[in-house]
Amino acid sequence: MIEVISKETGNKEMVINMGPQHPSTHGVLRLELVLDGEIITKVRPNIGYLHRCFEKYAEQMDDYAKVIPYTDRMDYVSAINQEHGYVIALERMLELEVPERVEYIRVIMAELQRIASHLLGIGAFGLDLGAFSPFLYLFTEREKILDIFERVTGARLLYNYFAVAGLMRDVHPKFKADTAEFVRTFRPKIKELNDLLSYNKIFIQRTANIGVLPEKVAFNYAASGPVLRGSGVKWDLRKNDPYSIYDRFEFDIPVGTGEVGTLGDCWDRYIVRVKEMEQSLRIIEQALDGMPDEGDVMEAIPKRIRPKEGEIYVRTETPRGELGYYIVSDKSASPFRVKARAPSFVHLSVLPAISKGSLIADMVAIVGSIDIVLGEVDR
Amino acid sequence: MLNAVKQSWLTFRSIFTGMGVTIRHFFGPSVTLQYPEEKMELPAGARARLYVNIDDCIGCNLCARACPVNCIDIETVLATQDVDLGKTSTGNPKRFWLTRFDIDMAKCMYCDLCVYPCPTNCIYMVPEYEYSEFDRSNLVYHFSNLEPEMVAEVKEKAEQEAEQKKREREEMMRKKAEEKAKKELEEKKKADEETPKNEKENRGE
Amino acid sequence: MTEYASNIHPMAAILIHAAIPLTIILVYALVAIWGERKIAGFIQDRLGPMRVGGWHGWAQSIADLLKLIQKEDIIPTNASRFLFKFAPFMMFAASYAAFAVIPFSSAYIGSMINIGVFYLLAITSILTLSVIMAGWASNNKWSLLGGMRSAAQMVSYEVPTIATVLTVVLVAGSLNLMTVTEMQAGNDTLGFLPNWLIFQNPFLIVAFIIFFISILAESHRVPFDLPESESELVGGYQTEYSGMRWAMFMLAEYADMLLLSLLGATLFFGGWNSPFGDFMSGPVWGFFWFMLKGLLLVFVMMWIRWTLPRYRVDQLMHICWNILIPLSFINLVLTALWEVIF
Amino acid sequence: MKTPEEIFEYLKNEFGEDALTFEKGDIGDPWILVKAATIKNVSKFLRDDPGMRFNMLMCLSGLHYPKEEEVGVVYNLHSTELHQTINLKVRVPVDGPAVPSVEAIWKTADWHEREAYDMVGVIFDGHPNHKRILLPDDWEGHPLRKDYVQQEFYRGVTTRS
Repeated sequence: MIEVISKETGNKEMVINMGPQHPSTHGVLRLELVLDGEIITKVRPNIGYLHRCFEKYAEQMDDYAKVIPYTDRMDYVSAINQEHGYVIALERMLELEVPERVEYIRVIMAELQRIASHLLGIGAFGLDLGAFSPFLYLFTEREKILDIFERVTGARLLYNYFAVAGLMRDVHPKFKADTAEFVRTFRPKIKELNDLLSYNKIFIQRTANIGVLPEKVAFNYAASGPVLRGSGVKWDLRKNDPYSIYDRFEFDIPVGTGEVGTLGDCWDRYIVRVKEMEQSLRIIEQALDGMPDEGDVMEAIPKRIRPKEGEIYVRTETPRGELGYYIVSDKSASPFRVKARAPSFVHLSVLPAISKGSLIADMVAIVGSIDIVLGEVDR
Repeated sequence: MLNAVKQSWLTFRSIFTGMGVTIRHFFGPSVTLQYPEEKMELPAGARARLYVNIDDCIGCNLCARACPVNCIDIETVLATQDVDLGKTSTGNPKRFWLTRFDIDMAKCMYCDLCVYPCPTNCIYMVPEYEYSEFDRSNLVYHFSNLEPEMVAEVKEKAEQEAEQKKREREEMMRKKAEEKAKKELEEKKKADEETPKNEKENRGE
Repeated sequence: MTEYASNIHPMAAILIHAAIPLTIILVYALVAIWGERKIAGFIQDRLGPMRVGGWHGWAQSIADLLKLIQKEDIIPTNASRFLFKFAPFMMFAASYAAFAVIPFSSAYIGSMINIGVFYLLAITSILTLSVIMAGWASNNKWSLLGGMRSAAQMVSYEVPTIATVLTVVLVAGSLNLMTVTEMQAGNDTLGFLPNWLIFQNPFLIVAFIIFFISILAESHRVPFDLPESESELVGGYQTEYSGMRWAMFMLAEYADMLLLSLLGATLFFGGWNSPFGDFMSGPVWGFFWFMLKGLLLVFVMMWIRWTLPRYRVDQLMHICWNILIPLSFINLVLTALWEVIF
Repeated sequence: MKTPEEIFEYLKNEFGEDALTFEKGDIGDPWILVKAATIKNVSKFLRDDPGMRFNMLMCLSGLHYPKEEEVGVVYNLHSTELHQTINLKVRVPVDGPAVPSVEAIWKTADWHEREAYDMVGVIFDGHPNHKRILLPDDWEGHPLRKDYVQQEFYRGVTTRS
């Protein structure tokens, strides 16, 4: 057993490895915890177990379009959103016009994916705290979204559906009806989730006042997405820096309010996700109304993608936060450099700052509340 | 004190609300599918396994080039002039023997990118997902319908023809070169003949 | 039956006394493990085990048991071998021995000792010891943390458990569980309710709630399943165990759950007494009613298990020392006053 | 809100013309090429100046330019208060790739810089924990360099399948 004497307290400390194989590190994350009793005095995250060389692969590809299936595999829980950012980056580089129908379908798919991703994130968070049933109730709902996706794209997890200035295939004729049906049946489930988990006193006691991330620290660490909004910052790229056609829709940005504890604690981050699902439903409803019925989704896809020399940084709002693609082109057919700025990577680096002084059980809650996907952390 | 009682009451209430939800689900229907007995119906266009309709393939190699993971391996041999391979169902003339068309489904990432460039729509995904194997090499699907002897024969023929063509071309080149040399020689002669004349003329002046 | 056996040989009676609770525990454990998985399944809109044995996978637990028997018995290199091997059996022995004083029916109780309740509470505290043993002997940090948590938890929650049991004993006036059950016979509280202790005294309802929360903690059930909370401590003190030794832990855990539920049924719900007075009473019906009451409590424990998240270790201690213990002692005093006045 | 050109002018007044160059590709975002020695001061100014207020370092990426034999670091900054965006770039020779760390200015640079070191081999002076992040500590080479050759064996295990 490794024991060290703490310089500050003079107590004996224990170093313990949480992961890489641990039930609640959401993949292969290893956290070195320095413990004083059960109190954490230091956290050192160790990553890289799932590194799959996305950036190197992207440079090796002889076509920009061949990178799209690899973007899926970064954050495999929200594949559509990852593709969205990449194709938008290429469209801006090539200065392409995207057909109206394509944009609407993209938004609907991206928002459905956001709900699916949040369902997984919330469910796994509950699971970390010992609530098993909500996880499976939410998975049932997620399956319904995946069914819709399978009918549209042909795949259930890694879609490769978005193409540059188009889509790989048109949606099936019943797509609108399917989605509307899902939206109708999903609303009551959110209420059920609130009854079962969100406002459960035990759950609140486990998550309130834990892992508090103040606004200033959040900005310093460039946190984004629900993590930043949980700290009470009204910041959503869909509103603040609109891409695609998000400026046409009416929706709110839910922010943490410190309703049950301190502003920016685990519960705030959690409830932001729950409320965001409702907003996504609103966007989907509006998009379904506005979606044109006719239009070829594949006509605008360029045969050859050869951007001029230059570089671009494009960021989009994925369920986990701000996903940035920094793409450098050198006039050849393959990208000179593709860097993905993954939100989970950034959020994981906040972990040592917000988990000092908490218990091991809180560590689980904190890791769950920042909702990381290790595929995206390591790329 | 009053606050403690209130908090306890809230705790109990939230616990009972939660238990109400779970007991409703307890008596509700289940969503499980007993897999081998019941199967989920895959929608049209589900991406589960690649299939090649080899009769329609013209050996253009576009799918192999589109594949991000290089799981498609195609080898083609140009058909000799005495053979007519016919046309595909879409009307494209076939010019190549497909001596090898292997797809390694163990490598495939189901991205569908090979499907789009195909000019004859002969490579596509089929909704068949129960094809696990004990040996990874069994996941390499061979789509070429040529027998090994046939492959050898075709290759030999093609080689012969290529050799013949090469010989012909060499012959032609040789002939051309000869002709060219001849011409040059003649021209030189002419020039030679002409030069003295000029010189004479020049001297004459 | 036991008289008949003791006529043959005194040892035979002892063996029969030992065999009856063991059979009940083993059969119950097989059914309860399967039942818990089914209940979990139905609560979560699933089906649970469906394959082994035909109807709703009834033989799943038997198949699991066979598998566990065949599994390799792994002992970590640096484990304290004797303690590591011994801990699971000690744990089971503790909960098994406590069944001796449970009155299963009007005709059967293992041992008719006068200090039944005292014996039961004393013998179950050995459980704590075996959990610490298992956690320490594994030479694994997660196990150690699990073991320490468990020790703290069980020692703490024994206090409110004992205080509430004391409340009942105060009302019943006997430490013998058979006597406690017998005095709950009849059906004339407020004219129609059975004479169960929970209906006889309003403070005993509070006592029951405290008792139920405490036995949840004593038997490591959600929301107090910290010793083995799989999402934090991997498997708690069971992390390094596999095969039959792990199965012993499982068995002991379920036996403990049944023991405490049956104790609750005896103390508050009239034990083997029929809820309909003389109707459907008798030794065999008594056994039926007794097990039904116990299993209903077990069901509620499982229902809670699949509904709630778990508490954190400091909150657990807070609930015990700051709420349950003062409340249970106040309740004890008030019950005593009630008994004196009425 | 300022355009990148205006930000460049603003910075030029502060740091002089030698330290900064304004560059732009045929397409995409422009960037300001900053001398490596001044990047820390420029960053601090960008964060704290009331006209700049770049409170978010969105992304930090390392690049390798094989032709020029240089490595570069790109900083994508954003100001949530003033809604302005600017990209900075630093280029240093590949055989002495030292760039001052901006970890003290934006905490998020900590991991990003470690990744840039890991992948491209840029050395960040003043970084408190200058170690590899994704690859093991004893890995050879920096994979995102264009001339990278993968090592055959890692601790006796072949790296090729």
